[in-house]
Amino acid sequence: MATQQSTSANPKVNYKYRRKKAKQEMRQHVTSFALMIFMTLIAFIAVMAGFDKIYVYPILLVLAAMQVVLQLYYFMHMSHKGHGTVALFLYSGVLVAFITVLTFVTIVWW
Amino acid sequence: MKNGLKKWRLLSLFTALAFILSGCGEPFVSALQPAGEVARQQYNLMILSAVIMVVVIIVVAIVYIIAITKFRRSKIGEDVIPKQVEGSHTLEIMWTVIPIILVLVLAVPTVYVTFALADQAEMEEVDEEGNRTALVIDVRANLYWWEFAYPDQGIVTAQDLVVPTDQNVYFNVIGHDVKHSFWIPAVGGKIDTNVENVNTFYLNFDSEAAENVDNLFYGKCAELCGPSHALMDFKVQTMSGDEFEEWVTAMQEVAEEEQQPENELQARGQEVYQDQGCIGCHAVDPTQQIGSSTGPNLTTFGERSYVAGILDNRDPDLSQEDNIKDWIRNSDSLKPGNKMPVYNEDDLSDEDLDALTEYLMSLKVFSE
Amino acid sequence: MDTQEKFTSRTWPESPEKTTLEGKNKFLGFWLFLGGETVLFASLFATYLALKDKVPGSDHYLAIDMYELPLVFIMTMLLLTSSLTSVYAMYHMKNYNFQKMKIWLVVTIGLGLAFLGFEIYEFYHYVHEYEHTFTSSAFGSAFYTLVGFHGAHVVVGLGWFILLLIRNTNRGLNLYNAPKFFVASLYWHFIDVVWVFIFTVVYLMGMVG
Amino acid sequence: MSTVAQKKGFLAVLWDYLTTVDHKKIAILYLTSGGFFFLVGGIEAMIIRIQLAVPDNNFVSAGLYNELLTMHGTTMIFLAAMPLLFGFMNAIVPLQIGARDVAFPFLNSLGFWLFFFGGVFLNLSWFLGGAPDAGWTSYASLSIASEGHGIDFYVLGLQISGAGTLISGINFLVTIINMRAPGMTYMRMPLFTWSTFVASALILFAFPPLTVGLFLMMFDRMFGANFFDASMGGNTIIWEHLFWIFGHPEVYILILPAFGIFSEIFATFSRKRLFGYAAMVFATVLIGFLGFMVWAHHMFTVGLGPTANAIFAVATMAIAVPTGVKIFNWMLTMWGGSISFTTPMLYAVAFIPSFTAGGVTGVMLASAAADYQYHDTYFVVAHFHYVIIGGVVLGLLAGTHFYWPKMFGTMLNEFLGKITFWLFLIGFHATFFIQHFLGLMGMPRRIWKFLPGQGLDMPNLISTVGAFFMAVAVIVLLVNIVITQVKNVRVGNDPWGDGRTLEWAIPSPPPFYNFKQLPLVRGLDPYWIEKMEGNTKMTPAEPLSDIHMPNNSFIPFVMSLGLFIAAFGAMYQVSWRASEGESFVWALPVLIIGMLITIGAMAVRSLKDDHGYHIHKEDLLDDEEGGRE
Ligand code: HEA
Ligand code: HEA
Ligand SMILES: [Cu+2]
Repeated sequence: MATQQSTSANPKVNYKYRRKKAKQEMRQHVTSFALMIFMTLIAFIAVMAGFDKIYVYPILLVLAAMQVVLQLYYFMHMSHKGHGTVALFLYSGVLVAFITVLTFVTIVWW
Repeated sequence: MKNGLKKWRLLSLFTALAFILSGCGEPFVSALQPAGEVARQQYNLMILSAVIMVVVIIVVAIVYIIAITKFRRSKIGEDVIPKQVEGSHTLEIMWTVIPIILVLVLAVPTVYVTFALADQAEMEEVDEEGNRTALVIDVRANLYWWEFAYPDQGIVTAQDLVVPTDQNVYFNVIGHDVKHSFWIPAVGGKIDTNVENVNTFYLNFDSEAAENVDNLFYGKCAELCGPSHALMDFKVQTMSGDEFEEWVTAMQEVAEEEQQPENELQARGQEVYQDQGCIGCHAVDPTQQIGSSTGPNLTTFGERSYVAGILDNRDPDLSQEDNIKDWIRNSDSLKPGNKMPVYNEDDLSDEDLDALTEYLMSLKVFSE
Repeated sequence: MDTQEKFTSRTWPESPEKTTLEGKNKFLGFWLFLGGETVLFASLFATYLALKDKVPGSDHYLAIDMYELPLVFIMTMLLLTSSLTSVYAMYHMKNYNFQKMKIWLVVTIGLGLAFLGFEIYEFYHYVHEYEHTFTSSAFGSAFYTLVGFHGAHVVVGLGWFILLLIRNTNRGLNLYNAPKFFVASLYWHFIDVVWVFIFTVVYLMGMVG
Repeated sequence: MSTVAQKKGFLAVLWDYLTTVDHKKIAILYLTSGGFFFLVGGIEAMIIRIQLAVPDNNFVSAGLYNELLTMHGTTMIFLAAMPLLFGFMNAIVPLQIGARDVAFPFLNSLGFWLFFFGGVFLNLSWFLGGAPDAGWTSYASLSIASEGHGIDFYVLGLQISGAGTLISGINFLVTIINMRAPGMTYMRMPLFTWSTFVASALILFAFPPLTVGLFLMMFDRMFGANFFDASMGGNTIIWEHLFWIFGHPEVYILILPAFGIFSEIFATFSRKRLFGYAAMVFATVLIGFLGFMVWAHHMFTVGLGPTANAIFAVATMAIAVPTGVKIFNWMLTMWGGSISFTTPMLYAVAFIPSFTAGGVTGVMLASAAADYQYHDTYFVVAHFHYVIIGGVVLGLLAGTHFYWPKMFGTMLNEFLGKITFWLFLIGFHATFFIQHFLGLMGMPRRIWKFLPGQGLDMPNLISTVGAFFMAVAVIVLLVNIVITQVKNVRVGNDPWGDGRTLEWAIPSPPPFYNFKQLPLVRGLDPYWIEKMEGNTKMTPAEPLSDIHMPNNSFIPFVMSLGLFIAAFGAMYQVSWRASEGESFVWALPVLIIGMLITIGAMAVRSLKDDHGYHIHKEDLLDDEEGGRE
């Protein structure tokens, strides 16, 4: 069954171009890594600085969400083509996850 | 005209349904014969939803019966190839919108009643002296028995809940060992007695309905709690507000005056009660061990309608005496898994049992 | 075409992980699994949040008394960096550079091991300094379960990488094992995603109060 | 490997089934073991009904009764209904989408064996000191307090079989997404495939909360954690939420595939395209989606507060709308069609009013304030048996008759089939209709006995009599199966004559590679389209060429066996529960050995390449008959 798909839709002449693209992408990855480190730092600093939690909580959560987006879309390549189904299921999971956490912090008391 | 006819039909459906249902069950346990405001609101909701459901079923039944009678192959012919219809937008919109409307008709009163029954503002009200005006009862569910404490009155009872009629009674419920659920079917829906938190709700006992059932409703545990879950029954004695005040006073007084045995047998029984250690679990003073006893408080034991919630003292074939003895000798087989030790002849001679029974039957507070 | 066919860096397909049907299936199936894992961790987070600081007596330490941010910061850096190194490994995989891929994977494993070491130290510290154990309170159970599940994922991820390396060192890349490497690296990133929430929700928010 | 039919010895057949990765054989495995567990659960139900036939009965003891009711619910849901549905999914879905197998044949086998060993483990509790006794919902305070190992069996058994279910769910998803034949777009997939797809998605998101809940309970009971111990800060409501976040989607995991089976049957035996196909697909997806928003309707009386109760009440009622769309579309499929009342069709026809009755009582339950009265009474028991038996079990029985020829190549006897049908239908309504009233009259559920004098005697007796009708019906079905297999009259590819979907285009049973050449799909109901154009076969979408097949493997069996062994170790190492005074020195080693077996098997799997094999073109040409093994 493995043989049904042909190996390379891209002809091999594209080799140079592919290499370049990959390099570029790798540079992007390094940038997103730098961003992640930066956001982590901000998060830790925000906590160390001792602001009130109504300010710190949202900042922390937004930073975490942004980091995760970077992980998913760059490190895990969800920005590439052919991830439609993946995104559908991942976001369904995120939705269920969100509802679960929401109920546990609201209607499970004490 | 047509509209009026429809209304009339719907109304008659309502009454017919209510009539049929009210024929069901015994008035002291049946949710179909509501005996209080709370149960009545819930009952109305039940009838409303049942009517909607009957309408749904009738509509479905009509389409259904026509479809399966008109389009049988035996009628149409063996070789007919029906038209391959894809669907119909009009129809589909119709059977989306109509159910939405029906659901809304049910949803609005549901939300309303749900909030109404959760309204406990009255519980906070106090009179000039800062005393709470509403009656509050703390219910503590234990493996197979119920404790009812009246915190504002400083008294406690078990197995037989005593309440005044025609006023809201507020309940704080908690489970002592595992989770149970507190349910008096005729008077209102249940509420769980969780182990980690107190739940609060109210009921209202209707005096007329109460008279109908000789002032005795059945209550049950509605959450699986172990082998004898089925037998974790309790009874509700209702009385008028004034009578209830008297009852409370009588209860409070028992604590003050030393109860004197009336005869020798009772005196002997009282001794047995002490010696056998019954007193360790079962207080006979309604102001003692509130919320901490390991067994039901027996102050009013002689007045109870049932022994252990399940042996009927009003049963013509068996006397209260028989029930008590049966329980003490066979508690384990009568209520499997309960926490009370079994007393056989070696632990407790027949004579002692007679005396003990006599003593227990004498534990009365409020009977003339 | 054979899955064991030898390639050159020129004939190597652009998305080796998704070139065969098996690879495609594995790729999708694994992503779906990660969708399920999301819910799994959500349940653990939710449980932790419901039980945070729920202790039987006032002599028990609470989150704010215990957590040590510098330690957590180091652990975060280690895991974030290991995410980048595994990206490097995949970069070389796509370039058909097996040697470099292996090197970066080894680096990743090293960082993961360091992370684990710190985590073990951290747990040890809580147990001995604060008597905060798995059985000491509901809070303890929830904390160690959540963070421990993540730790277990790290262990599995490391074991997976190691097994793949051992098995394939002498074989080089082909279309049979490329999806396996790819999927393992997805798993590694997911572990990092979970950690982002752990350091945010458990440690940082725990320290804020 | 020869495809010529040959007689094999018993051991060879056994080995074949132990190692098979063929979805059709795995389907048969699911069907037999699910069927077996259905009988077990049914016998438990019969004992329950006998105990409740008369007031104050002592046919079984209180403790035993609780074990019976727990095992009845657990067995029926996890070990009977779901596996039976998996059986049909395995047998039919790959054929319906024109695939040669599922996406992960190895995992398919692993999923089955995990389920099987989990189920066996759970049921061994009967012989090893007592079954679980805290209800199938196993609410935390009681299940933590429960003595003995019953609950441990529940926790570990479900954990193992749950892992199998999750694996199978992912497998079906990938199969349906990636393995469709050329031309089989999403909106041309048969409804059974669609409902399998949605149900699998529900499995993917609903099982992890159960897994977590079971882990927490396992940690509490076996490793001293305190999640549910209120005195240590724990909270039992967490279990209730986790269980129902799983539990409610679970009921749709059960009903959606049954809906799928019925959709196929209505279209087939009305000789008509499914009415409103697109709406049906949309409704299925919507039901699946809403299924995650409503779980707290099982917890109305817990004390979540009126806001939560109101939100969940309204959300629950919303599910009536898409379900109604389906009911009406099925009726309109029959409308204007040419209905032939075969046994499967009888079940389908009976399903509509039965399920509607059960569904509308569900909406009544959703009315939160009224549910304070219904909750934990026989009204609820009546509701869910109406939806489960009136929906799922009727669906399974219909599927059994409908797909039997495709799976086994023989037709079940129609006359006996109809006898089963009528007995079962009558018995079902007799048993459960009256239970609505029992509940309203004040009979709580899960009670070992009821006392006389509360007006409950007669209705309970009627209910018990009804259950006996069902039992007889099941026995007739068993007889039918035996007779059919003994007679062994073979049938062709489209035995019902009105087949519409791809599975009817190939021999019954299909050859082990399913399709010699993958078919070209030109629309909804592809085989019907070809038939209407006078073709007897599907147009192939590819030239005849070698077919790649996976190898059989014994590893899934070993991996599951390892977990099975480890579970015993995990359970008996709790000697620290000193109160029981038991101590098993062998427990920890057994736990370790079991885990090593599993991990070892996994390592073998990943270290040893398995590239499968090819069937050569020439052999395929020879294999005219389609060769059954
Ligand atoms: C296959 C299984 C299955 C299915 C399909 C359903 C379907 C539904 N269920 Fe049920 N349910 C169970 C299995 C199932 N349930 C089980 C096992 C329990 C008990 C668990 C336990 O405690 O042990 C339970 C318990 C249960 C409760 C909790 C009761 C309690 O414990 O107090 C509730 C409450 O809301 C509920 C509601 C519903 C609703 C609204 C639907 C809806 O999906 C029904 C929708 C269908 C229809 C409504 C009919 C067709 C529609 C029309 C013809 C359109 C027009 C209709 C209207 C306008 C109303 N169910
Ligand atoms: C798929 C799910 C499913 C199915 C099919 C059934 C089927 C049946 N169930 Fe139920 N049931 C549940 C799921 C299911 N059930 C659940 C989840 C609970 C809740 C448990 C809990 O509270 O925790 C429950 C609870 C439950 C109760 C309530 C117990 C209580 O609360 O105390 C009752 C009582 O009447 C009952 C009865 C029945 C009956 C009579 C059948 C019948 O339809 C059974 C029909 C089958 C047979 C009769 C089998 C016949 C077999 C033979 C005749 C043997 C032949 C043998 C050989 C040849 C070896 N079930
Ligand atoms: Cu539900």
